This record gives sequence, structure tokens and C-alpha cells, in this order.
Amino acid sequence: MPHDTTITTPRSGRTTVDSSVVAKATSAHRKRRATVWAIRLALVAGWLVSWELTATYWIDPFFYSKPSAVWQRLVEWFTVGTSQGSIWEQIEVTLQEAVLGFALGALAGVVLGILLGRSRLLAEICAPFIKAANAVPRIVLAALFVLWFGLGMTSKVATAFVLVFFAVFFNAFQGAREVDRNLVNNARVLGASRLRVLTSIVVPSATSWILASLHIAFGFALIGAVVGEFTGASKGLGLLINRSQNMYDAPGIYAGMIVITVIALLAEWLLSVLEKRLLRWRPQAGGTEVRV
Amino acid sequence: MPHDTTITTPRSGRTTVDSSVVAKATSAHRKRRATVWAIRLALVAGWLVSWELTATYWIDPFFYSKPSAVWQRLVEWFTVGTSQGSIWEQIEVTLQEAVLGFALGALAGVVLGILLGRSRLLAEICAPFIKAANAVPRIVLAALFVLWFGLGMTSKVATAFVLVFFAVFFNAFQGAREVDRNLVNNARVLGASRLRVLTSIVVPSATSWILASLHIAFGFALIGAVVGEFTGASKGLGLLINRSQNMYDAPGIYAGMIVITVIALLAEWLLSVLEKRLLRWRPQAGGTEVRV
Amino acid sequence: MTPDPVIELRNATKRFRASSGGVHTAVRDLTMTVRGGAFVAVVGPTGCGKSTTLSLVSGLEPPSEGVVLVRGEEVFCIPPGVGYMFQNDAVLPWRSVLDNVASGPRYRGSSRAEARDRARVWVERVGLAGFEGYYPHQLSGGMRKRVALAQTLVNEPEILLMDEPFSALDVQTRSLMQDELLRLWAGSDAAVVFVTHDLEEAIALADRVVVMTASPATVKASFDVALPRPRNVEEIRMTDEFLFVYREIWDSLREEVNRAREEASHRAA
Amino acid sequence: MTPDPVIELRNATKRFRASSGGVHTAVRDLTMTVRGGAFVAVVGPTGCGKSTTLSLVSGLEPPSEGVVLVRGEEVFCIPPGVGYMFQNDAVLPWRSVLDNVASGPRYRGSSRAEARDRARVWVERVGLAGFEGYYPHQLSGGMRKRVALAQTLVNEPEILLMDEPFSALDVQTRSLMQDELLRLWAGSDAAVVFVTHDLEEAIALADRVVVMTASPATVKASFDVALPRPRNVEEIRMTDEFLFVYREIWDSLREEVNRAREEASHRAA
Amino acid sequence: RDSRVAGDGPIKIMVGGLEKVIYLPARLAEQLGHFRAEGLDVQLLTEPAGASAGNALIAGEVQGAIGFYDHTIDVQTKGKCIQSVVQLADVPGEVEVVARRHAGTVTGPADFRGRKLGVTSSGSSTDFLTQYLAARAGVSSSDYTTVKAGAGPTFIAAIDNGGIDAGMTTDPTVAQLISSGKAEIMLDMRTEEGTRAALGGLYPASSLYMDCAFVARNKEIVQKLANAFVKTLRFIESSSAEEIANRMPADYANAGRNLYVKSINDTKGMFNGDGRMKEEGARNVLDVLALASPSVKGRKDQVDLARTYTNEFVDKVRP
Ligand SMILES: Nc1ncnc2c1ncn2[C@@H]1O[C@H](COP(=O)(O)OP(=O)(O)OP(=O)(O)O)[C@@H](O)[C@H]1O
Ligand SMILES: Nc1ncnc2c1ncn2[C@@H]1O[C@H](COP(=O)(O)OP(=O)(O)OP(=O)(O)O)[C@@H](O)[C@H]1O
Ligand SMILES: [Mg+2]
Ligand SMILES: [Mg+2]
Repeated sequence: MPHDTTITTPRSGRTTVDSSVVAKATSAHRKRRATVWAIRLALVAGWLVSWELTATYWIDPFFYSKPSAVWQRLVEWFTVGTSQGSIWEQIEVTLQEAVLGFALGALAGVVLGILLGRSRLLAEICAPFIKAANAVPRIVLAALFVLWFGLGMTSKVATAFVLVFFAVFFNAFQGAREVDRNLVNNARVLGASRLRVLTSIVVPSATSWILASLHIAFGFALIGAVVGEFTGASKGLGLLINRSQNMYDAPGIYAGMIVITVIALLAEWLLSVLEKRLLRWRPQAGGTEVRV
Repeated sequence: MPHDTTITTPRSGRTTVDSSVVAKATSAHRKRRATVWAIRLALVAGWLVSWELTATYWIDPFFYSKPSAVWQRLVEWFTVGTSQGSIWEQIEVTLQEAVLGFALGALAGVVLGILLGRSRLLAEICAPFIKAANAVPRIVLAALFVLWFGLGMTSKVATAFVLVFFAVFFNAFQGAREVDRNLVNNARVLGASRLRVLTSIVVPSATSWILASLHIAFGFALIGAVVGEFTGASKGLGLLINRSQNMYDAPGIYAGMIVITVIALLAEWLLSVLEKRLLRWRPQAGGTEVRV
Repeated sequence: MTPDPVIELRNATKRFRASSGGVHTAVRDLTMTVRGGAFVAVVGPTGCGKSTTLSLVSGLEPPSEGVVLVRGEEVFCIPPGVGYMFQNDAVLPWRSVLDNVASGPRYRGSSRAEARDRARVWVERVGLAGFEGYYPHQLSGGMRKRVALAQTLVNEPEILLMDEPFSALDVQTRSLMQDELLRLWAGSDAAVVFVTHDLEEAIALADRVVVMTASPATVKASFDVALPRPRNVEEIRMTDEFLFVYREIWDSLREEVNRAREEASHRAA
Repeated sequence: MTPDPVIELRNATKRFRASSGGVHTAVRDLTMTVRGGAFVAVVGPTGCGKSTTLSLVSGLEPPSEGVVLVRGEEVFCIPPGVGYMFQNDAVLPWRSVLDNVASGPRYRGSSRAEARDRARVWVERVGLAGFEGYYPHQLSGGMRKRVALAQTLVNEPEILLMDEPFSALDVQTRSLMQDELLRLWAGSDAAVVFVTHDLEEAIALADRVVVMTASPATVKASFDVALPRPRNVEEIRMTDEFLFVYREIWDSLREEVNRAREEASHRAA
Repeated sequence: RDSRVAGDGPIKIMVGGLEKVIYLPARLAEQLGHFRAEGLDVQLLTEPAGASAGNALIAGEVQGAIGFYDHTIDVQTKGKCIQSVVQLADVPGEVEVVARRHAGTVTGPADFRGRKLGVTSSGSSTDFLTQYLAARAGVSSSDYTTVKAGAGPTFIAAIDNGGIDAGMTTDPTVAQLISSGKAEIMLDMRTEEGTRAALGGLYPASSLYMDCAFVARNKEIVQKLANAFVKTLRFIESSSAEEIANRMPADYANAGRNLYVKSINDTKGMFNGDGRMKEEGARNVLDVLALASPSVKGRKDQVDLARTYTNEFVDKVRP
């Protein structure tokens, strides 16, 4: 970060903090990141090696596959393509379903969660219905959605939607309920209308709750899309995995899971960037002091 | 509540609040509850009637079934039994799987969430792995669990476990991160060891986050059990629904969903009782004033 | 000179549902009026119900019995022209100092630029020039209080409710703020209800000091402070009139505080 | 009579990473000693770094440069025998008053019953008898401060760090608490570092008043208060010695406060 | 959305498991270019369960479905009309396998008593056939435990770790189990003799079925489909397993090419080569369902078998 070299002290006249202090702090930070990445990589490597070894000498790779076979399958998919066509096409289809389901589900979850979180009567009335709806197994729903919405994209989006909606809804609801009454009262006295209280106090207050739920929600959206594709589809990563299952292609199953996971991690990274922007106002968690 | 008639005023000598004030407040409270229930029932009734009517005159009950048929199927299950044996047996099996998965998943989620929420290094190292694991479609996992753990209860418990774990984990993690630093510092100065800080400050602070996640988690546990049963089983509600699907028995599908929903609502109610006990210390949300 | 009361409480009673399931009376049979342009200070033992009284006037809480009138009209929602500085921090942690202060004008329909311009003036007046872009967590407790003050004053309220606004400020800033408050108030027609624990502050600022009884709160006594205006808070403290009024109010207050403590121990027995 | 210093800061500097990415120096080159059994009051402009100084002594924050010694040993973790009353509310909302006060003994290994017995005594001493079973949200701000005080004192610390402990109390309770604090302190060998905004309070309580510079904080001047002990806080205020010391410290402090304000506006320009 | 009337866009055919060898003709027809040769734009979709394929068909999501013939009878009892237009096989192609460790003790349906029997899914054709087999041997369905073991790896794992003692499944699962020595064949319903021996008659299973109304209104399209499928069946009849495997997409043999060829070889005999339904077979299916399916039980007389299949189109296919 180039900003690291700016020094802000109210008493700039007396300041003797030289830039070496800042530089040291920055290098300590870099070192830490390097350590973290080293440990992560070591963990991954250890896991892959032990998997490869056990699958070679001990357990049955027919069920468990092994990293080298999975890697081979991945290479094949990305170079030759899959039997359903280019792997990118599959990714695109699944991603499209997941993103749509995510966006709609998150929006609906936030709006309904906040509304119900702020209105006791509505919340009391709706609570049992929402809890009931949440208890409906998604896999059954996925089958129903195919009947209701057809085999097209809609049914997958709907499956992703319900998964995302509930995850976000419950957090937004709780976040809206936990809003500091003081802040609300202050805004009301300052002249905020009910709507403005909602948008300028309740929503920002609930943001950390909502963001916490979004972290898991995109994973859910992907799962929803995959479940939907399992139920009936002509393209998509879910179908690819499903076919691998049916064709005793264990490497294919794991390869498909890896592709999905990588997508989820990318989405997660995007979300983290968003979170950092939205929560700029928050004191950073421990460990931000410059130790020199 | 019999307690409603106790009057607590610091200045009991001057108190002229007669019990009629309390009685009025209590009756207002009752009235409110009655209204809420009336609206809920009206909604349910309206929904059932419109479903019955549309299914009779407009949409195809082959797919959408209708309330009367569903009711008939429910009655049959509870009097005659299902094709897999007594309905109670099915409920017991599914419940057992769900409860076990729920308990283990919630425990693991809370413990890991709080540990990672308090340790920046651990969190940084593990974060991508946990997010990756969360992105693995559960339906694929369910199939893998059957391969790994067999067709018995273990594979269903494992499916329920992963669903519950992630829901709880992310909230516990966030809850542990949001703990007021002041409280932690105070406890440390008062002499609390790291462990005591965790148990006496962090855990209670994160309680409202954790409880929020538990609300959806039991629903997830049920879903996990059902998904597991879909993949392979000899008993359980999931299998019952799957069977109905295979036999074009729409009323059976809906009846199974209703049984699961009712179970989830009962569990939800138990959780609410627990929540009330655990969060006794909290100021109740708005609307608790006695308006007389 | 003595316009109609802008604030009037008539036998106002406020009860809360206690968590034990019983009912806790915070304010009982409180009758009190504040005329337009008056500066009334309220003192009383901790926990007696001072904050609750302000919340009744602001319309944030409805009275359980009795009526609350502002400018002759019964209060159902928040009356226009009321400013309320809360006892607890109520600045928005996700807004910078400037945007926090600009909240009021924004809520009341000003454009963003206009609101910020007005806010900037007030940020300077409370001595926070240079901190416009800071977020509340980057400020000390005292600085946050000043943000809250600016936030309230930027709306130029006609009725100003202040709940221990200066209790977290350092002595110097505090007396500066007190002087500033008096200056601003003198230039306006605002009625001020000022809750404080600091009797000196109460006397130095107010036209009238109201002493509240121990819980449940009601008016115990009301003392006029006839010190000449404009006042310089620092200087006035040492005058004989000041010390006389101080002693008088002090005696009245001490009684209540002792009573509050006794009752607490009684209840425990 | 003059034992070795129990608290010693040698050229202690504390920097924070500012959210802008830069570095903010809160305390700079601070050197200061407190002898065993001494009562030192610390005053300074808001936001100068007083709370940060206490957090260095308590071991909650490590210094960026320099050393902090408690009883001659360098501070790495929280030194035993330290009590710290925070500026912000730090009572546990999920524990009743009694259990909050009993926290310290419980953490230090007492049995539940014993801890509660000790806590009960302290709850009474701070005037909260009868409120043992209340939860913090059911108490007023002042009552919560008293809970925090009892929570700290029940551990009978040898080094007592207090960050504006009485700022939210009403006048009467405040002077009662001040007297109580002096009484308790006289009966112990505890060293007290007492941060306050109230100069009167500082002089009335302390043996020595330390004035801090505007941010970054360092010791500007130190004034011995030679008023005889035992003191009655109420009475001492009116004596000539008191007023003399008051004026002296006031002049020193005023300079810093003005400097702090100027710099703030300079930075803005 | 209702595509029961042929409009623009491709003809969608839902297969209850595109990779299953018993449904091989669907993908093979596409690979051989028979659809294109007929001027048809066919899109093959896949679903894990036969019933879902049936549902998709009835919902009008697809124009055709490839699955077991018995679905046509089942849905008729619920007031729906679908009919088999090309009957791909006269036998189910299912195999009752028994885990190697029980091979000595469980030799026929009479030994089902007290056993855990795997079926692909509860309420599926394998479930009905298992019940029928047991009933013929005098074992009631309450005397054994039916376990849903799925098809594919989960079935193999279940045999492997004792989740089931015996079970009914198709190729390539069977080939996999036999070649790895995990199980042995008890009843082979991939051939006519085996099926007659096990069930006392034929049991036509794999078929292309379509909505009756669609068939009535789009005879040309159905005829073209029938042409394509019958040609494919003839190709299967006249080719070796090796040749067929060569025509399939490479990844179908991901679990091992030899295994795939073997499973085609073992199964290819079940396809009837002409797409015709034999009346005897249809009647036998009804008998099985009347015993095992709760929806057909007691309603056997109300079922109009003539509406569940038609040979009208396959008969018109040029030789
Ligand atoms: N929402 C509430 N629910 C229940 N009790 C309440 C509520 N608000 C206040 N109380 C009670 O009412 C009483 C008066 O509270 P209030 O905050 O008005 O006191 P106060 O005079 O402002 O005290 P302080 O000077 O310490 O701020 C207290 O005993 C408090 O416990
Ligand atoms: N954790 C932190 N991260 C960044 N800056 C901090 C942190 N803690 C304090 N500061 C900054 O350090 C300076 C000193 O803060 P401190 O709380 O010590 O002041 P103070 O003298 O106690 O003020 P007050 O009298 O208002 O309580 C302030 O400018 C504050 O913004
Ligand atoms: Mg108050
Ligand atoms: Mg401070």
C-alpha cells in the first residue's frame, strides 16, 4: 500500500517519527502474510500428498480417486473440453444461475429481514411461516421447482434463491433487531422519517450481520444451482458432476467439486473487497498496532 | 404469567400503582397475542382454501395436489401407517439423524467459530479452507458420505453435520470477532485467564449471533438428514418423500414436507424457549412498555 | 417577556414493564412547565428518572398517564423544532464527523452540499476543525460528545433537550462549550432543558434549577437563579449570589440523594 | 516514607496505525514515576493520550518504544495486583450486579459463594444494596459506573488505575464516592493513578497532579499538592491553599488545551 | 411453456440416466446422426430418476422421455395418458446380484427372508420387481428390508461394506461388481430366458414414451423419432459391443474401457431390434405392478393397456 508512507500526527511540528518506523511496520506486515501463505500451502501440499499415498497404497481409488487422476481430469476438461462441450460453457451456465439466485435471494432476504426485524407485529405474524418454509428440504423443492418453473434456468435460480434467501433473511432480521435504540431515537429527533431511519440507521447497523451471511450465501447459491442441475438439466457443472457419478468417474466428481470451490473462493474474495469498503468505518480488529 | 401481579418500585412507600394497571397491561398483552394468532390462522386458512380451489378448477392436482388429498394421506399415514411401516418409526429415524447432526455440528461450529474468531493467525490460515469446504455442494457430499460411511445412520448424520456446521460456524466466528474489546480488557485486568475470557466474555457475547444461527440450523439438520436419506436409506421421512416422488404421489410429497415442517417448528419453539432463558439479561425489544 | 409555556407536563407518569414481570414507575405525577426562551436545569439523584422525563418531552416515549404538551399541543410523535442530545453516545459509527453533523439537515431535506456546508460551520464551532473526515472510533470520548453537540445544534432547535451533554469534556473545553452554549442560546429564542449532575454547571447556566425527587421522579423544588446575563461561566462561580443559591439547592438535593440510598438499602433488607 | 517507584514509564512511546494507513502517535517520550502508596492525578486536554498511558501501565498495550516497569519489572502482560477502571462501561450485560462484582474473585479462583460474599460487601459500599439481582440494562448510567467501581475494588488492587471513574455520577454520590475512595486508599498501600477532567477533583484527591501536553501526550508539568490528610473533599475545596494550587495548575493546563485546539485548526487549514 | 404441441425449438427428450447402458440407444442415436438424418433437432436431457423424467414429460417440459414402460401404467391410474411409442427392450435389463460373502447362502428369491435388499430407489421399478420376485417365492415384503442404495458407486459401496446383502441394478454397475469380484449374479434379467425364468414372462422396460395427445397431434415427428430409434436398435443388433463403444463419447468409458465394452456386451442382448411392444410383455408388467405398486393394486381391471403403448410408428419404419 503506497499510503503506508503518509504520517498523520496532529502535532506535525513535534513529530520525529521517521519513515523507517512506517517501513518497519509494513515489512512486518508483509512477513506475516508470507508466513500465513506458507502455512496454507504446506497444509494443502501435506493433504494432497497423504491423499495420493493412501489412495495408491491403502484405500480404493475407485471411490476416493487420487490427486494425480483428478489433476489429469482437470487438465483434460480445460484443454480438450468435456463431453457436454467446453468447460467454460458449463461454468458460465452454473455461474449465471448462481449469481441470479444470489442477487435475488440476498435482496429479498435483506429487505424482508429488515422489514420484519423492525416491525414486531409483522415479525410475530410471519415468523412461523418463514421458519416452516425454511424447514422444507431444498432437494424436494428443487424437484417441485422443475415442475413449477420448467427445466430452464428459472428452476435452478429458484433453488439457489431459496437457499440464499433464508441464510440472509435470518441474519438481516437479527441485525435489524439488534440496532442500537439510541441511534434510532437520535435520528428520529434529528428529523429522519421512518424510511430514512431504515436506510440510514438500520441498514448500516445490520450491515455486519448481513455481510456475515453473504459470506456463506454465495456458496449456497452455487449449491442451489448444482442441486437444480442434478434434478434435470442439459448443461452446467452440476450435471457434469452428476454424470461423473453415474459413470463411476471418481476423478470427475472431485474435479467438478474443485472447479466449484475455486469459483466460490473467487466470489468470496470479491465479497471481502466489498466488505472492506463497506466497513471502512469500523475499528480494525486486534493486531493493527504498529509494533516497532 | 403469575408474576405479572408483583409490583417492583424502588419507592414502595409512595407507590400507588394499583394492580389494575398491571391487569390492564396483561390483558392488552393477551389481546395482542390473540390478534396475531387470528391473523396467522386467517392466512393459513386463506392459503389452504385458495390452493384447494385452484387445484380443483384451474391447475393440475397431479403436480400440485390439493389440501384435501394431502390431509387424507396424512390421516392414512398416522392411522394405517406408511408402506415403510409406522410413520412414527420414520419420524424417529429422521429425527435421530437430525438431532445428532445438529448437536455435533452446532458444537463444532461454535467451538471452531469462536477459536478462529479470537485468533487472527488461525483465522487467516484456515479461512480459505473453510470457505472452500462451504462451497462444496452438499448433495455431492451426501453421495460421498454414503461411499465413506456406508448406508447407515452415520452418513445422514454427517450430511446434517456439514449443513449445520457452516451455518453456525460463520455466525459464531463473526460473533466472536465483534466482542467489545473493553469487556475483554476489563476481564483480563480482573484476573481472567485466556480460557476464562473465552468462556465468560466471548461466548456470552457471541450468544445472540450463535442463537440466530441455531434458528436456521435445525432446519438445516433436518434437510441434511433428508438429503442423506435421498441418497440411500431404508427408513426415514426423506425416503418416504422420495418414494412418493417415484410413484407420482403428489399428496405424499406434500404430506411428507408438512410432517418435516411441523417437526422443525416444534424444534424452533424449543430453541425459542432456550433463547429466552439465555438472553434474559437483554433489554426486551420495543413495545414492552406498559401503555395504560 | 413571559410567553406561553412551550413545554408543559401535567401529572405525567411513566411506567416501564420491569424484567421481573412487574411494573417499574420511573416518573410519577410530574407537573412542570418551561416557557419559551427559558433555560431550565434539572438535577436529581442518579437513576431517579431525569432521562425518562426528557424522553417524554421529546415524544420518543408516550406517558403512561397524564399529558405532555409542547407549544400547547399534545405530544404524540416527535414535535418539530426539538433537539435532543442523548446521555449516551449516539453518533453514527459509520459516518465521518462531517457527515454525522450533516445528518440533521440531510434528514430535513437539504441537499448534500448544503448540509455539509452547514455542518462544517458547526464542526468548527465545537472545536473539531481538522477532524471532519475522521470516523467516531478514531476520536476520544470527549471529541465524540462534541460531535453529538454539533449534530444537535446544527438543526437550530427551538426546544433543546440536553442530557448531561458536557459530562465527558475536559474542564477547559467544558467551560468553553458552556460559554458557547450560552452565547448561542442568547441569540435564539430556544427553550433549553438541561439535565446535569454538576450543580455548579446547573446554576451557572440556568434561569431556573429544578430538583427532582428520588425515584420515581417528580418535581421536588424549583429555584430561580437571578444571576445577571450575559454570564461568564468562569467568573460567576466565585460570586456570593452563586454560592448562596448553590447551598440552597444543595440542601434540597442532598435530602433526595440520601433518601434514594436509604430506600435502596431498605429494599435490600 | 518514599519507597521505590511501583510504576515507572521511561521514554514510553505508543503509536497506532491510523486508519488512513499512516501512523498516529498517541504518547511520546513519556517519562513518569509513581511511588507506592501515592495518589497521582492526571489531567490533560481531551484526546491527548491519557487513556493510552493507563493502558500501557496496565500491560494491555505494549509500548512501541521505551519501557514500562511495574514494581521494577518490565511489563509484558498484565502485572498482578493491578486494578483498572475503564473510561467506558465495561460491566457485563449478561451478569447481574452481584455477579458482575463477583467476577474478579471468581477469576482469581475464589469459590462461587465466597466471591459472592465479598461482592455483596462492595455492592453495599458503592450504594447499590438492593440492586444485586438487577441486570445492567435496568440501571441508570451512574449506577453502572458504581458497579464498575465495585468490580475493580473488590480485588483490592495494589495499583489502581482509574480513568474518569466518577464523571457520570451525580454530585452528591460523587463526593461520597470520593470520600470513600480516600478512606479505602488510606487504609491500603495502593498507588493510584487517577485520570480526570475535573481539576477540582484532581486536587482534592491527589498528592500530585500531572499535567499532560496536547497530543502526543507527554508530561508537561507535575504539581505537588501539600494539603493535609485525611481530607474531606467537600471542605477542602474552599481553602486558600486549594485555590492557589488550582490556579497554578489551571494556567499550565489552559496552555495545552489551547495548543490542542490551535493545532486542530492548523491541520484543517 | 406447454410444449405438448410441437412448436419451434428442439425436441427435448428426458432420459432417466443418460449414462445407463439400458438407455444406450438415446445417446447412440444422436452419435450416429440418426436424428439429424430425419431432420430432427433433438436435445437430450438427463435426470437421475425415471419418475422425474415422467413428471417432466407430463408437465410438458419435454416432448419425450426414455424410461421404464411401467410408468405409463402407473400414471394412467392417476388420470394421465402417456404411451410407449418405441419399445427398446422386452426385458428389464436388471440383474439381481448377491454379495460374494452371501453367494453361498442366498441363491434365489426364496432366501430373501431376513435380508437387506438393495433397490435403486424406493417405489421404483427395481423395488416392484424385487417385491414380485419375493412374492413369487412366497416371501412377503415385510420379511426383508428394502434399502435404497442408488445406482453406481453408492450401490457398490453398499455391497462392499455390508449395507445390503443383495440388490437389483443394471450395467455398468453389474460389470463393475462382477469384475471386481465383489458380487455374483443371482438372477439375470438382461436376456429373455433369464427374465422368463425369474419373472415367468417378459417385462418390457426401456422405452421412448410420449404424451398421448402429443402423439395424436404430431404423428410426423413421432414417426421420425421412431425411424431414428429403430435404426439405432438395428445398428445395435448388427454391431459388436466394441463397435458400439467406439461410437459413444470417450468419457463414457472413464471408469475403464474394457469394463464399458463388457457392460455393453452383457446388456446389448436386451434390445429387441425392432422397437415393437409384445402384448404378452405389457400384460406381464401389469401383473407385476398389480402385486407390488400401491397405486395399481386393486385397480388392475381399470387399466387400459391399449392406451399405454402403440406399435403404429415402429411398424411403419422402412426396413
Ligand atoms: N426502557 C426501560 N425499561 C425499564 N426500566 C427503565 C427503562 N428506562 C429506564 N428505566 C428505569 O427507570 C429509572 C429511571 O431511569 P433514567 O434513565 O430516567 O434515570 P436518570 O435520572 O436519567 O439517571 P442518570 O442520572 O443515572 O442518568 C431507572 O431505575 C431505570 O432502571
Ligand atoms: N486503538 C487505537 N487505534 C488508533 N488510534 C487510537 C487508538 N486508541 C486511541 N487512539 C488515538 O489516540 C489518541 C489518544 O487517545 P486517548 O483515548 O488515550 O485520549 P484521552 O486523553 O484518554 O482522551 P479523553 O480524555 O477524551 O478520554 C486519540 O487521538 C485517539 O484517536
Ligand atoms: Mg439519565
Ligand atoms: Mg480517555
